[in-house]
Amino acid sequence: MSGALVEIDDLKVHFPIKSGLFFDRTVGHVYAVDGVSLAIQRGETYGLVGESGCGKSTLGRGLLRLVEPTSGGITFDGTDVRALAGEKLRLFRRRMQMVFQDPMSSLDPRQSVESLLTEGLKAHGLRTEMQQRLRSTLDSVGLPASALRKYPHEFSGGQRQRIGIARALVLGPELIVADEPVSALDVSIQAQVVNLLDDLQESLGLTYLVIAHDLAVIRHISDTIGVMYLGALVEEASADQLYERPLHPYTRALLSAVPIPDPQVEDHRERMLLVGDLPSPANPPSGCRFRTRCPWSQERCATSRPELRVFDDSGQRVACHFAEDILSGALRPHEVQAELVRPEADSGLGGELIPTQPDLPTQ
Amino acid sequence: MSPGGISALADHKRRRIEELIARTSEPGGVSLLRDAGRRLLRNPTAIVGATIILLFLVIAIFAPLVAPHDPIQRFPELTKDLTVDNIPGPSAGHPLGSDPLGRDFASRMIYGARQTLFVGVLATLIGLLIGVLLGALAGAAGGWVDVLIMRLTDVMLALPSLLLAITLVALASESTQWTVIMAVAIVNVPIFARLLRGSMLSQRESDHVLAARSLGVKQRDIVLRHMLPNSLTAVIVQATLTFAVAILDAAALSFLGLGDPDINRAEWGLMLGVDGVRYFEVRPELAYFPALAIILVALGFTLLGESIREALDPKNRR
Amino acid sequence: MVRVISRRLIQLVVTLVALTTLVFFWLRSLPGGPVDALLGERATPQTRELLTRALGYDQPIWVQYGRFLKNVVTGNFGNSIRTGEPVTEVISRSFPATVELALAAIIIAIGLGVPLGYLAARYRGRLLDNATIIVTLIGISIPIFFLGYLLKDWLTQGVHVFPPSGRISTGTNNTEVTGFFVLDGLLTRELDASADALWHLVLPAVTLATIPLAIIVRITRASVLDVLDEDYIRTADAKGLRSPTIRKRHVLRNALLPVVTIIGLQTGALLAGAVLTEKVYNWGGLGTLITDSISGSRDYPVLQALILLAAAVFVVVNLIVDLSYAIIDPRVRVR
Amino acid sequence: AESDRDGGDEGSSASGGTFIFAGAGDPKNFDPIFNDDGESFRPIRQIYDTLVTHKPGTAELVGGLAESWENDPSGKVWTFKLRQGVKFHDGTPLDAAAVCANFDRWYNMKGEAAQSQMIYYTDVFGGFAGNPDALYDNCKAQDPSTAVLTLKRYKGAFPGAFALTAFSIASPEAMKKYDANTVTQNGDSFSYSAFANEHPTGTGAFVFGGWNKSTGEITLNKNPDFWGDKAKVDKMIIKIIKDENTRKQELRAGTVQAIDFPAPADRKALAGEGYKVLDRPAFNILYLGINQKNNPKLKDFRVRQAIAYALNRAQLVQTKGPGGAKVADQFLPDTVVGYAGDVQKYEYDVNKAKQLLSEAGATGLTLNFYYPTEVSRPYMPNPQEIFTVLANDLQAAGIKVNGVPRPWNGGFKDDVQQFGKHDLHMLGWTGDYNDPGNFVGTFFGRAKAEFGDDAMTDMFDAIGKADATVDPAGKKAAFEQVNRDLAAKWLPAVPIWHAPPALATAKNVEGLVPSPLTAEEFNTVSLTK
Amino acid sequence: MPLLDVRDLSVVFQRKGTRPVTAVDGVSFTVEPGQTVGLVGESGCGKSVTSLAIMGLLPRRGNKVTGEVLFDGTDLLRLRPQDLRDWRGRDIGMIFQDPLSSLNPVIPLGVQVAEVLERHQGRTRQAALREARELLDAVGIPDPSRRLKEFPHQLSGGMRQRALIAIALACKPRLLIADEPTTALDVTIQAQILTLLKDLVDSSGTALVMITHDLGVVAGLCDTVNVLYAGKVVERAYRHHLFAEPRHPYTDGLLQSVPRLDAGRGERLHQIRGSVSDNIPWSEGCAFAPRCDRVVDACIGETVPLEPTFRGGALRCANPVPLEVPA
Ligand SMILES: Nc1ncnc2c1ncn2[C@@H]1O[C@H](COP(=O)(O)OP(=O)(O)OP(=O)(O)O)[C@@H](O)[C@H]1O
Ligand SMILES: Nc1ncnc2c1ncn2[C@@H]1O[C@H](COP(=O)(O)OP(=O)(O)OP(=O)(O)O)[C@@H](O)[C@H]1O
Ligand SMILES: [Mg+2]
Ligand SMILES: [Mg+2]
Ligand code: NI
Repeated sequence: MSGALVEIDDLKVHFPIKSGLFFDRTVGHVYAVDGVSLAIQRGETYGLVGESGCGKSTLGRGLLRLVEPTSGGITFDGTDVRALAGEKLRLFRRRMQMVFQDPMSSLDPRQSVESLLTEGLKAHGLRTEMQQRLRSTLDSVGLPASALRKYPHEFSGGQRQRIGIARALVLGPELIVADEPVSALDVSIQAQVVNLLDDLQESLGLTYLVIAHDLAVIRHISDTIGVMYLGALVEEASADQLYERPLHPYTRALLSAVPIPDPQVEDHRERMLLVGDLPSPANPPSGCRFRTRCPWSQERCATSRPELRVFDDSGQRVACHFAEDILSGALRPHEVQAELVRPEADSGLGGELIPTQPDLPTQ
Repeated sequence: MSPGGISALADHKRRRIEELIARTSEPGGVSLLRDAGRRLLRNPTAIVGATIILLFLVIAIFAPLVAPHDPIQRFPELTKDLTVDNIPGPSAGHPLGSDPLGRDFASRMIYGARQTLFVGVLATLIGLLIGVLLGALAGAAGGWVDVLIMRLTDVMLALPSLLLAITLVALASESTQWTVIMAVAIVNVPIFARLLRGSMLSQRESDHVLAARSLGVKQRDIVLRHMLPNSLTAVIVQATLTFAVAILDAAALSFLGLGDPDINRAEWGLMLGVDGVRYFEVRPELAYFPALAIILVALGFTLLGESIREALDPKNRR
Repeated sequence: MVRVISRRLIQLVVTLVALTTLVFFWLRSLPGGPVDALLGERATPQTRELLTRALGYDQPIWVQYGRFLKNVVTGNFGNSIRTGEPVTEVISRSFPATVELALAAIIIAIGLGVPLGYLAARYRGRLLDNATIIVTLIGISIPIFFLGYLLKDWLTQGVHVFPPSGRISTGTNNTEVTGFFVLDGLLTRELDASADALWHLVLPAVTLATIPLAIIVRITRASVLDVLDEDYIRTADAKGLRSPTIRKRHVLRNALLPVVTIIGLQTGALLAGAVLTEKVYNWGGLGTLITDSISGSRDYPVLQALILLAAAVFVVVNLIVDLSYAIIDPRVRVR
Repeated sequence: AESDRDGGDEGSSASGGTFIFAGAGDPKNFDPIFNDDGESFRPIRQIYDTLVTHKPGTAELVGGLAESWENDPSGKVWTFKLRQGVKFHDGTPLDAAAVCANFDRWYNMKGEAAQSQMIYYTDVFGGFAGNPDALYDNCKAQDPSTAVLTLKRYKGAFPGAFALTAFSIASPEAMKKYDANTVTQNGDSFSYSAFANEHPTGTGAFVFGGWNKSTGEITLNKNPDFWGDKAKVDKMIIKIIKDENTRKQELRAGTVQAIDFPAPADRKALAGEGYKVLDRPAFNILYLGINQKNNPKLKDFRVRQAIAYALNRAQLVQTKGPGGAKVADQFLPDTVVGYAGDVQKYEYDVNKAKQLLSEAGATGLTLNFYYPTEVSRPYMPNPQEIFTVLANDLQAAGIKVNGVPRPWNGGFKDDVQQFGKHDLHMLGWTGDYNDPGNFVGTFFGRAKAEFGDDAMTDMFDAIGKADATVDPAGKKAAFEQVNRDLAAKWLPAVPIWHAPPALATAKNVEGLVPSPLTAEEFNTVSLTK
Repeated sequence: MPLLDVRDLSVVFQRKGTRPVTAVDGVSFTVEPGQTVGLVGESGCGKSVTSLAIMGLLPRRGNKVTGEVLFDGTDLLRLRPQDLRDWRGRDIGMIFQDPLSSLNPVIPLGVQVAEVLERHQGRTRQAALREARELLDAVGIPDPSRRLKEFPHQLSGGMRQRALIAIALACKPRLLIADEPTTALDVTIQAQILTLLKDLVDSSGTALVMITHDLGVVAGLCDTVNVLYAGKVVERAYRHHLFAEPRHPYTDGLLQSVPRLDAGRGERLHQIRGSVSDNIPWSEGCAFAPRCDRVVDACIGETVPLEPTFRGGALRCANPVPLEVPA
């Protein structure tokens, strides 16, 4: 049981921004995912971190073909996922499942837990083993059988997330993409879900792609971690390696920004504070995407976009022209002027006048 | 660390905890709809609205039992003294007296519930049906189907409702009760269609639809089982409110002389818009009673609709 | 800005063309039609035939459509069947009447509705609030022609508080400048005429205002309550601002945003309501024109033009509302 | 200056002031020949005069612009002796040449647009120059005060038809100046000349003052040079108020002094409050038409009789009849020549009806009864109510009625008069002048889709013959027989009622004489107080 | 004398037809001038309600507030509403969680900052705007003169939060209450904001009440920490003590259940059983009892008092985690 289960090659997902005089024309793109290549080994957990809006979810969804990728390749266990279509794709979905961030909105409020769980089974013609699958799945996520008759809103957040996991599990998938599985949960509940995911991986041999913005959680559960910034991977390394030796300036900043619940550590930590905000993915900076906030940025960064390259034989990959110089201290950080970033709402959606809809009844 | 938690406690203490927790948690198996229903039942506004509607419904259904007479029969004792400027008032056997044709006014009022609700309900339902079909098609299919349907509703929405209804009646090649019902119904089609489509579109982007897609659920099932049911609530609220408007529109058409031409039909809008206005001075009751009935029914539906909307509003969920 | 406007106007034109074409072909397929409408009981087959030829109905339908389209493009909607006047004239004469009425109504509706809605929200749950809710509910539920009748019966008969109908007293020699009688009186210094016109305006405007008023009250109330729940009101409170400042600067401004939209939508209700109100008060506007040109006479040329006008007005008013929304709400940006 | 009448009335009946009359509908224009409806004729009648006119309040003919007239024995040549010293409003004199100019204008009218709008002319004169059916031959001014009109054939409609308002005499000068003959088609209707719209010029008691369309007011000013009784008021305004209720309310509010067509239901109340409700003498008829084409059973005379027996017309008149309505037993009001006092009457008798039906083997008969909506006519103030009552009566006699409502202009006239889709229908007629041909001739003089009665040739012949009788006595007798036979032998339709429309005026209005033809002249009206 | 002395503060929500909810149940804590005090707890434990009650910002109807909130000796709860307005914004500033919805969307940023100066310091609009510019500059908003005319939606989340801080600190209040000021922000931005807050508080001597559910935030910032559970303070301690030797099983569980970036990874996380809603009313014993690993019979049926600890903190537990005997 080894080798890559999933290989993503130069995946791009661009969302068109539409506007037009009469018929909508595409006036630009949101470069949500812009050339990501990675491989997830069978049985391992691949963790993806990055700031909000950097394209983590889109990558996960693109992988599952829940949004249509613009270009690039996806290979799942030797199958070219992008070539699948129609019924073939639908049946293939059984092998890769998704767990969503918000356990409330991802569960149809109108359906009982039972119908939520059986829906996938029915869709794949697994009616015969339904009861038994249901029971074993519920069991494995630690929900009582009595939960079947209840509705999602009657559960607590943690339990709901278990239902979401159960829904993914019931089909017996090989890959689970978990998009922020714990970030909506209470602190005391997070651990339950993290442990559950761990246990399930162990007992079922699952492969995970876990997406989160909480580096501590990611580090805890992942074998390999990819750090995303503005639609691209900037660094990839094993969990320990990344913590020990962050190469990319952004990774460094991220690591130093995570608060640690220990006053001893906090008081003596050296902080590397980033200036400014994440630029808009609709209008990314030229060259290195991080250069606007990078204290080590050089002229070259503005013109050439660094490739994600293998750094050394540890397998660590980084997308920075000057990773070696920064590591060695040859390159000194400099002052960065904050650039003002307009929030997306102002550039994308807010562009068009919202028309009043005469949908209200009048006498 | 000592594992075990409450199972390590003395029995009575453990039971006490379980009891207390049970008290705060809800009984299982309550869907959101039922929950909303419960909230609805606790709302006095809803109760008032529902009571009014129920009352009229009962009258409508049991009209033949409640009404003292046939609503279209002309009675010799009423026509005896009847002239255009003298319409007999209450008398024994005719509690509300006569209508302008010597028919029993009380019976007409009672049967009026039937006809009026019939017109309102049918107009609403037909509008709802067509609107939902169009909206669902647009919302589910997207693409040029969506564009086409939306442009169509644009054209319809370019005219205010009553104007559209008037135009439709004027454009109909004949005038019957169905002309009126259809005109009033069609007016509501774009409203329902847009409501449903908008809601479907937002459903389409929602996580639970995405989840269903990732499960490999068939597109048809996604539309029918996820998108549609979750979008319908808004439509249902709108439908309840539309009843009132439909009845009022029908009455307005009658007033304009474009309503149901068959004045034998005891329909409040017709009674008010035709007889009520014409014989207002001779017998104002001919206007007051149907008007009051219309106001009450419209009020009932509006109250109910507003309370349903309130009950379904997630903001009000405890 | 220009883009948005031109986009909407192009949409409007397309809608109107679709509408005209639809109506044109629909009308030709109907029984009756202009020949019937033009002839009284005294029509003989001979006149009928003459008329059919005179109107060109013996020609193929596309020839008729081509001629019709050509006329429409040049702004010629033909002549009214009922009065024989050019349709454009009939309409441009009636238009100011309706606008005057609708403006008066909307002024009443806003002027009364916004404060009432605001007060209801402010004194939520109290007597004023409950009374307002009930009255507005009844306002929405009452057939407005009936309300018009009642008002007229109570206030113009017996006690002649208001005149029963019309826009101005019969025989008043008012000079028409704009067609808005109240305004004309002021412009030409015929103050009597202006006052008289205003006096005639009161009852119809009140009748027509009922429904928009009720809706505006309800929307204002709901919107104020919504705004009061907003986080930024809490921020304003946390700043220690005085209540009147908060009300004026923070609550009202935000609460009125949805009201603006509603006002746009109410043009529809006003147009529809005008049909009923104008009939009740013999108000010589578009509403009367619509009923006159349908009921009995089937004056399709007028009707056709009216449909287009109503659609255009509705769309344009909503465009204006949208644009003003963009001005008062900085979140909506017009590109 | 008019001194003849002021003696009798209390105090200062005299006059002056503005008389406001509320009419029920818009006029089209003021060129008499292009109009055919009462609302246009009302102002036209005040502005113009006809050669022959009616004695106020009756349908009796008296001299108008012609002091006298004469028909030669062939019935083809009419000689008019014109009144002396009459001037048009533009100052040109009315003479024989002017009269003939009018006749010539009509006959020689060019263009389908104009011709198609001359409804009365086509009806009475049969057609235009170039049409072999045209009646008109020539008109000669024998001397300035004698006009001689020569027709190609005799026509029974004359001299009554000379009194038609459509044939009012207009100033040739003004017509030329204002281009009266130009009628252009525009869209689905027509544009008229400046003469028709702004400068109508006649000889009448009132001079056209203007038409304010935005307030719906037609202003007529007193003609100080009128040849007859000069108007007592200085000014008259015809205010158009379509809603009967509003007309009444305006009358009550004192903002108008007289209203046309008060709602039947308001008569009593108005009278009680001191307003004068004036009934016009009946000059109309409402009938239940029977179309024999679609249902063969209706060809059976007994079935038609059964229908007549089934109708309780007396009750209809009582419950739904406006003011002075009377049950009609023939198709003419009794003031018209040819009215027969002794026609067979069909008194209400359900059993008789049932019996006749079963005799004819027509039990369980189902009939499509077409009735108009969106219309109110003087003879039919409320068609839906009348239909309901009639249908009710028929049902009671065992005839199943399938009511088919059709908008008046949106299909009723087409379906009934052109296509004959119906079995039964309701329609009526207001007479134009005192001539039986104008009633029965119009209805039953020839085969019509309305009645589907192609086989009743003896009826057509009888009426045609009666109409062609030149001798007045013979004509009267012939039409009396026609009326008897219509009731007893043919029964192509069932007459329902004569229902005169009313007028109501304020207390201070004097001298308004209601006309059976709804052709009131307002020069006699004065305002007291 | 403490700057803020909250004594036995309780808030009960009672709406028609629903069971009363005791959101805050006898909370007491003090804030010394210049001190930073943390209020930590999970969602729904009453943190926000506590802060709103202190500020008198709870909805006017449907709740009952009891206890005392002594600010500089004045009981804020007893002040007339209009008098309280004089204190708010001037003596106490507040920052909220969601910076977008907390700013008025239709009013330019400048006015929103300036109006608080106009209100409390009697500045004219012109002067206030000038000062607002400096304030925006001080909180690190680039190009502040232009921002003055802009609207909240034109700024990114971090910038909005900075603007809110500028508003709260405009009048140099003696106390700042920050209710989860960084929860809606990304980590890198959170670090910026926390640093900024810390600097500002340090430089101005303003006392800070920091409300958060993130123990990491508290660890770097607060002098004293109050841990809330189900509306009550269950443990209070100086931060070094709290993190080194948590006494309450809840605090202990919480600390162990969150993965630490710096700790070795791989081993299973400690988990607290049940969910936040598995509570029993405090009147029936310890609310945490159903989820507690250390529950003993004494936890149920008797009220558990908040007792001072010898280290200057306080603890509400019948069976606290024993102190480790120093080796
Ligand atoms: N359907 C869509 N259409 C247009 N733009 C989209 C769509 N989905 C996502 N985006 C945009 O793509 C970018 C990346 O979004 P994505 O949801 O992948 O980010 P994320 O890293 O998951 O952020 P978060 O942590 O907030 O979930 C964002 O700018 C987002 O606005
Ligand atoms: N207006 C209100 N009416 C009724 N109950 C309320 C109201 N506001 C808050 N509550 C209840 O009070 C309790 C405490 O809420 P509070 O907002 O203080 O929690 P919190 O600790 O701030 O949580 P979070 O981390 O989610 O912000 C909750 O159970 C909540 O349901
Ligand atoms: Mg995401
Ligand atoms: Mg909170
Ligand atoms: Ni433990």
